Amino acid sequence: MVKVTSEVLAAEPLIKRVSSAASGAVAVFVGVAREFSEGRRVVFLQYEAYREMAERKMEEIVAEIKQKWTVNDVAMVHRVGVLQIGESSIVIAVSAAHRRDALAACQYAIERVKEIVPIWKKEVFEDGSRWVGWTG
Amino acid sequence: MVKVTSEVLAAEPLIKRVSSAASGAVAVFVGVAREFSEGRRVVFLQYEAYREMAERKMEEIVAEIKQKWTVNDVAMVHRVGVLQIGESSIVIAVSAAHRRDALAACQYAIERVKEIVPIWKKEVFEDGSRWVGWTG
Amino acid sequence: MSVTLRLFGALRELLGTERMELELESELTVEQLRRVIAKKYPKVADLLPHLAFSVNLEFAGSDTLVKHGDEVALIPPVSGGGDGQGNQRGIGG
Amino acid sequence: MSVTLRLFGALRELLGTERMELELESELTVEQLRRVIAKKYPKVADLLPHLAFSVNLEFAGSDTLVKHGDEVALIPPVSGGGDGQGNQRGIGG
Repeated sequence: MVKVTSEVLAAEPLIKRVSSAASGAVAVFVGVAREFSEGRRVVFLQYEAYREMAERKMEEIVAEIKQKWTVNDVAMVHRVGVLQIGESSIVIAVSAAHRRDALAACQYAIERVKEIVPIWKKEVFEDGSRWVGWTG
Repeated sequence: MVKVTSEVLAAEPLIKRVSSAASGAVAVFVGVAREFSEGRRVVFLQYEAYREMAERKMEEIVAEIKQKWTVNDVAMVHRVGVLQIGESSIVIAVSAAHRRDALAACQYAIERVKEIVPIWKKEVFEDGSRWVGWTG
Repeated sequence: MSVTLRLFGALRELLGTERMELELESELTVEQLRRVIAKKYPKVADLLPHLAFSVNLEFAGSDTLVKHGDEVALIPPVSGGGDGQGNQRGIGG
Repeated sequence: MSVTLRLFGALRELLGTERMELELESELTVEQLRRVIAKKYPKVADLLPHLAFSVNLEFAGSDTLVKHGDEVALIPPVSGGGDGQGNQRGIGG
């Protein structure tokens, strides 16, 4: 299950969703809106997605994971819109019979999200803002 | 925070507990009571701890993690007593500014728990039972 | 022919819209389209070299052909996932 | 002198108690204690070579000295953490 949503994220529902009697381990990654970015205080974050493509790319990542590891299920939800500090931007949950598959797949998932999923973050400071990721 | 408890475990309270404004990532591991063990159907599990020593060893693992990675906080709770299939045996949550610290530390934590924390699992089958871990 | 352009982040803000229809004389490659956009919208010209393109929801190479009715998106470096640490490999592989 | 023995898992079940006081003539090493226990409780003798020992909540080597009032635990291979996959390095490093 993958989704881009403007609703507040929680981990427990995703953990329950991916768990089954065949699961011995669930690995979870939660991305959280952090207060400081390179020393500047962030007031809030704004995430924007190319939703149709983002969900398609997230599905691709799930398919890649299922090829690479023996996992039972993967759930991945990314939030968009305004996030207050401490709120979650992404929750990824991977269940597997064995912990090493779950953990490796979860780590892979967040790395791949950052590579190929078209979602962008704007950091809003007290005295300005910037879209993150421009290297130019 | 480390604890050995006979109460049902949930991940969300631990995630909240380790999260702070300085946390950009929380990595979570959940161990789950699995239905099949080497092909045999498990009816329920029973965990037993040398509680005083287990909590001390869990504290040691937290200290090791704080030496090895830049993390904000670690929470680790292990359940004891009878667990039904699908219930969680352990929840570990690690918060950090950056995801790679959180993920690496979380993986390290569960590996170390399996090495040095005196907690034992009994698998109860329809026609017998066994304490897991005896190699002899 | 015409294509739909989708705009995000800084590009959306600079051009004041998240979607526009672009009239083109003929099919052209992504690289040619990049030049057309740079010429037509000089205020984003500096950003364009740092963008990837997608065509119909798939990342597209410079010589991918853009056809009538296609949806083309200008994809800035992505920064989803939280934790403030980008991925050095950048986007689209 | 006496020490407290703590028993877990299969050992606890075999000996029917989770804790016992053991009277000893003098201080002795963990390895000597292992032999004393094997002799006194033959039904767990086969298991003893696979056990680690702790003394006062710390893993103890074979030549660690056990003194009056110490709490000694017989530590079977641990299997906490769930997921059914043990750790090959075993216990206590």
